[in-house]
Amino acid sequence: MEINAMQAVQWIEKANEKFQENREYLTSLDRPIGDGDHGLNMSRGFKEAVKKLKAGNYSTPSDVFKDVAMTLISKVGGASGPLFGTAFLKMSVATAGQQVLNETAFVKGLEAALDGIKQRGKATTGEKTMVDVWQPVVAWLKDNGFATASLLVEAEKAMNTTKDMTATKGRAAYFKEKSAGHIDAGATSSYYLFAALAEVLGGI
Amino acid sequence: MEINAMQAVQWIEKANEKFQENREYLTSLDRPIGDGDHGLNMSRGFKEAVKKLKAGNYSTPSDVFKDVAMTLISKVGGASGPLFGTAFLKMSVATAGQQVLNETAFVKGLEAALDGIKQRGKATTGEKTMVDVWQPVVAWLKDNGFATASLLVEAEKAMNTTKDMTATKGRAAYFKEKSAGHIDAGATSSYYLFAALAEVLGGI
Amino acid sequence: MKKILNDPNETVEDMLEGLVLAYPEKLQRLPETTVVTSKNVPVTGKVGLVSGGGSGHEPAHAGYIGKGMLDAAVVGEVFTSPTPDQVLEAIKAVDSGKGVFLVIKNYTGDVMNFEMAAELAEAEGIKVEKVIVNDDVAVEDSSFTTGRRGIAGTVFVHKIAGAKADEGAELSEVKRVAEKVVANVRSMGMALTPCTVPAAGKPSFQLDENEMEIGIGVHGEPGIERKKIGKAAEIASELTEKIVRDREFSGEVAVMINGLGATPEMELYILNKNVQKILSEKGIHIYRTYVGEYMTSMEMAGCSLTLLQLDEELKSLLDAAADTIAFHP
Amino acid sequence: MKKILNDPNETVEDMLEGLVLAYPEKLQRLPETTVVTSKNVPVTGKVGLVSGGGSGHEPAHAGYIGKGMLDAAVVGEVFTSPTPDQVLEAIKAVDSGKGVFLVIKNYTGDVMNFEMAAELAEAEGIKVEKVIVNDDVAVEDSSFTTGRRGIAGTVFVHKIAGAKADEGAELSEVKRVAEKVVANVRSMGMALTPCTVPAAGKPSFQLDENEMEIGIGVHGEPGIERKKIGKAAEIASELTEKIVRDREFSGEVAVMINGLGATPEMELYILNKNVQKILSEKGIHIYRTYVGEYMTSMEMAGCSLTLLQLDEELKSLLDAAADTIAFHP
Ligand SMILES: Nc1ncnc2c1ncn2[C@@H]1O[C@H](COP(=O)(O)OP(=O)(O)O)[C@@H](O)[C@H]1O
Ligand SMILES: Nc1ncnc2c1ncn2[C@@H]1O[C@H](COP(=O)(O)OP(=O)(O)O)[C@@H](O)[C@H]1O
Ligand SMILES: [Mg+2]
Ligand SMILES: [Mg+2]
Ligand SMILES: [Mg+2]
Ligand SMILES: [Mg+2]
Repeated sequence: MEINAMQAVQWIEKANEKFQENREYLTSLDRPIGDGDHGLNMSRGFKEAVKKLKAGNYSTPSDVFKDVAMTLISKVGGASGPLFGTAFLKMSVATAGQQVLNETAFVKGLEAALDGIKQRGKATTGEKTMVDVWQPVVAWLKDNGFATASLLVEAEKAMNTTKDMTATKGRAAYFKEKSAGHIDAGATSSYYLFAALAEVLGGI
Repeated sequence: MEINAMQAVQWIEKANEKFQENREYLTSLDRPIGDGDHGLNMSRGFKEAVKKLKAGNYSTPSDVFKDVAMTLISKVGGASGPLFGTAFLKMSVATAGQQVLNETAFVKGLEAALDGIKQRGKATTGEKTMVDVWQPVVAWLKDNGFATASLLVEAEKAMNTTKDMTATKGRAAYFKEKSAGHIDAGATSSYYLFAALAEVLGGI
Repeated sequence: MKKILNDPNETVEDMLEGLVLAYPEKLQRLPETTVVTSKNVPVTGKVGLVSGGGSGHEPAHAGYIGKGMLDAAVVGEVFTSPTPDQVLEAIKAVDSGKGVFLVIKNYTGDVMNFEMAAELAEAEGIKVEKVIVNDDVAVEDSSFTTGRRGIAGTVFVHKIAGAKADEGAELSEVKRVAEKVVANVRSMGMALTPCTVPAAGKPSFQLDENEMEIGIGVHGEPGIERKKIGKAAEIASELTEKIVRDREFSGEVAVMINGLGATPEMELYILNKNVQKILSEKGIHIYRTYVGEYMTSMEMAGCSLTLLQLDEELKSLLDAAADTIAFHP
Repeated sequence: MKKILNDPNETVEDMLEGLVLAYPEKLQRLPETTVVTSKNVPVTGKVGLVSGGGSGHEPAHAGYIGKGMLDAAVVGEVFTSPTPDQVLEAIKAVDSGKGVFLVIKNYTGDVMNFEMAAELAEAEGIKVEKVIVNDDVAVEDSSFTTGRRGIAGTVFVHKIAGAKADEGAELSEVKRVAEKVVANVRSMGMALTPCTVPAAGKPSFQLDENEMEIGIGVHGEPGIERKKIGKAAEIASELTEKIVRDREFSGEVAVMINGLGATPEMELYILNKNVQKILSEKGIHIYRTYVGEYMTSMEMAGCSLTLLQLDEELKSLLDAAADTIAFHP
C-alpha cells in the first residue's frame, strides 16, 4: 500500500460523499444525547474541504491534509471542527515533504492525528468519543497493515463499542448513565472516515 | 305578570347557572370571529353578581339591577362588561323606587336597557351584536306581553338571525364577510338572559 | 396547554405580584387594584399618562411605565379590557392637577371601559383627554364599522406622548402629538401558531404545519388570510406592501419588528434584513429600528411590522430619554 | 418547522445582516466574518472583551455588546461553536494593547475553538486571558468529566467583567472578577417544548402534552429528568432547591428569570413571584431581579433560574452603567 496526493484527495472526496449521504443519520445520533447538529457540521465541513481541494494542485498528501485541516478548523466549529481539524493538521505535519506515503509513514501520520485529537479533547478511550474509534483502528493498522476489508470491520467494531459506554467527555457527558445505549456520533463519523479510506485503498 | 326584588334576584341566579353551564360553548362561539373569552367574561361577571346579591337585602328590583350593573361593570371588562353593565344600570334607573314592576314598568326598564346598550356600543340592529337579540325581543315583549314560552322562541329566533349577518361592530367586524356563518357570542348570552327570565316568569 | 402557571384563573393576579416584586424600585401596585404605576406618581407639573388593556401582551403595558413614557398601566384579564373602576383608580393616582391622558387601543371593549372611566373621572373634576390607536392596516377603516385595531404602533404613541408630557407640556399638546403619531403609524401582523388563553385552556384557532395567517391581531384572533408559509423575503414584502399601500411613507421612518411571543429574535432579525432591503429600494430612509417583543400575544409565533413616518418633532420625542423596563431609546 | 426564514442554511448570515442593519449606530460586522463588534473598537486603554458561541441564543451574545459589557461577539452556526479563525478576528479587532479577555461557556466545542484562537492570538503577540462559565447545576461537576454547562449565568459574567474592564482595569483584574462571578453564580433550567435547528428541520426531542423536562441546557439537548408539568410554585421550588443545595446563598443575591424563547413574560413573572417567596422564606435578600429573555434556545418553551451571590464589589459592578441592546442595569 502506498498513498499519493491524488489518493489523499480521493479519500476526502469519498468521505464527503458518506457525510452527505448520512447527514440526517449522523444528526439523529447527536439528538438524544447531544444537540442534533453533528451531521450538519460534518457535511458542511467536508463539502467545503472538497471544494477547496478541487481548486488546488497537490504534490504531497501532506499538502492535501493541511488544506483539509484548515478548512475543517475554519468551517465546522463545534467540537468536531477542532478535533478533526487538529487530526488532519498533525497528519500533515507528520508526513510533510513526502510525495508518497508508505504504510509506515501513513501510520505515523495517523498516530500523530490520534495524539492531536486526544490532546485537543483531553479525552482517552472509554469516554464515548471519536477516540474510541481512532485509537483501536490506528493500533490495528499498525499491527496488521492496510488490509482494507478487515479495516472496515475493525472500524465498525470500534464504533459499536461506544454504544454501551457512559460518556464522560463532550455534550453526551451531561446525560451521564443515560448516555449509554446510544452510539456516539463522532465515533460514527470517524468510522465513515476510515470506511472511505478502506474504499480508496481497496481500489488501488 | 309582575316582578319583585326576589324574582329579579332569581332571574340573575338562573342566568348565572346558564352562563356557568355554557361557559365553554360561549367561549367557543367567540373563538372563530373573536378572541375566545366571552364565556369566561360572562361566567366571571354573573358569578360575582350572584355573590353580591346573596350578601344583600333588596326591596326593589331597581336595587337588584343596580348591584348587578355595578358588579358587571367592575368585574367583566371587555365589551360585554360595559354593555350588560349599562343595560342593568339603565334598567335600574328606569324602574327606581317601584317595589313591584308590572308589565309596562318592566318593559320600560328593558327599553331603557336596550337604549343604553345601543348608546354605549354605538350599534344598531343588523350589525351582528347583542342588539340583534335585545331589540326584537324587547319590541316583541312590548307588543305581546310576557308569554314565557313564546318569549323563549322569539329570543332564540333573534339569536339565530345573527348567524348570516356580516359584523360591523365588535371584534367580529375585523373578519368582515368571513364573520358570516357564525352565531354572535353576545347575542347568544343575551338569549340566555331572556331564557332565564322566561324560566323565572314561567314559575310564577 | 403547556404553561408555567399556578391557578389558570389567577394568572393576572400572580403575574402582577411577580412583576412588582421584580422591580420594586420602579413599579408599585395600587392596593387592591390591577393598576401598576411608577413609584413617584403623581408627578407635579406633569400630565399623567395612562394606558392599559387586557393582559397577555407583555411587556405591554406595564413595561412602558417610567420616566418619559407611561405613569400607569391598567391591567385586565387575559385579552379582556380592564374595567372602568380600575381605570379610574389609575387616573386618580397619576393626576397632579394638570390632567390625565389616556392611550387606548381601538377595541370596542377598551374604548367603552376607558370612556366610562373618563366620564367618572371628569365627574370628579379631573381633566381627561384620550387618543384611540388604530394602526393595524389588516382591517379596513370605515366610519360605519368598529374601525381598525390598535396593535404594536401603540408603543410609539406611549413613547412620544410620554416624552411630550415629560417636557411639562399641557394636556392639549400631549394630545396633539399623540394624534400625530396615530396619523403617521401603520402596522401589519402575521402568525405561524395560535395562542392559548390560560382560563380557556385551548388554542384560539388551528393552523396546519405549512400554514400561516396574515393580518393577525394581538388577541389570538384568527387573521384575515390563511396561506402557505412563505420565505422571510415574501413575508417582509407582504407586510410592507400592505402598509405602504395604505399610506405613503417617504423621507425618514422608524421601523418596529415586533415578535408576538414564540418567534425567536433570530427570525425577527432575518425579517428585518428583508424589510430594510425593501424600504431602501423604495427610497425610504430608516431613522431608527426596534427589533424585539413589544406587544405580544402570549406564546403566539409570528410578528408584526410597524412603520412610523417621522418629522423633526417626532424624531426628537422618539429619541428623548426614557427609563422603563421594556423600551430603550 | 414553523419559522420565518429564507434559506435554512443561511440562517446565521441573514440574521447577522438583519442585526447590524437594525443598530447601525451601535454595531458593526467585521467584513467577511461572523464577528459583531461595537462601533468604537478597539477602545484605547481598555481590555477588550470577547464572547460568543453558537447562535440560537439571541439576544446572547451580540445583544450584550456595548459600553460596559462586551466589545465583540463571535457568532457560530446554530448551536455550534464558532471557529478559531473567527474568534481570532474578534480578538484582533478589540485589542488596544491592553489584552483581550474571553468569556467562554463550558462546552467542549466552545472551549476548544476559543482556546485555539487564543493560541493563535498569543502567537501574534496579543495578551489573552479567559474564563470558562459553568453555572448549570443540572450537571454534576467532576474533574474527570467535561464538567458543567454554561448557561444564563454567563450574562452576569459579561456584565461584571465588562464593568470592570470599563473602569480601565488590567487584564488580571478583569479575570479576577469574572472568576468571582463564576464561583458565585448557579443556574438551573426546565423546558416545556423542544426547539428545532433550522438546517435540521426537526425538533430536538419529543415531549408529551403533559410533560416537562427538568435540567435542560440551551442547545435543545434533552433534560436530565422528565416529569409531569408542575404548577409554577413547584417548578420554582424544584429549580431553587437544586441551586441552593449546590451552593449556599445568603445575604444579597441577584436573580435572573430567563425565558428560553416561547414562554411569555407573563409566565416568567408568575414564576418570579414563587421564586421570590421561596428565597425570602430562606432569608435570602434579593438585591436585583432580571426577568426576560437573556439566553434563549430559539423557540423552546421553558425557563432558567439563575442566582448570583453578591458582595459590595459585585453589586457596584452589576449596577454600573451599560449601554447595550439587551441588558439594562
Ligand atoms: N473532548 C472530546 N474528545 C474527543 N471527542 C470529542 C470530545 N467532545 C466531543 N467529541 C466528539 O465530538 C462529537 C460531537 O461533535 P459535534 O456534534 O459536531 O459538536 P458539538 O458537540 O459541539 O455539537 C461527539 O460525538 C464526540 O465523538
Ligand atoms: N359595539 C357593540 N355594540 C353592541 N354589542 C357589542 C359591540 N361590540 C361587541 N358587542 C357584543 O359583545 C360580544 C363580545 O363580548 P366579549 O367577548 O365578552 O368582549 P370582547 O370582544 O372585548 O372580548 C359580541 O359577541 C357582541 O355581541
Ligand atoms: Mg452536536
Ligand atoms: Mg371576546
Ligand atoms: Mg376579550
Ligand atoms: Mg453543536
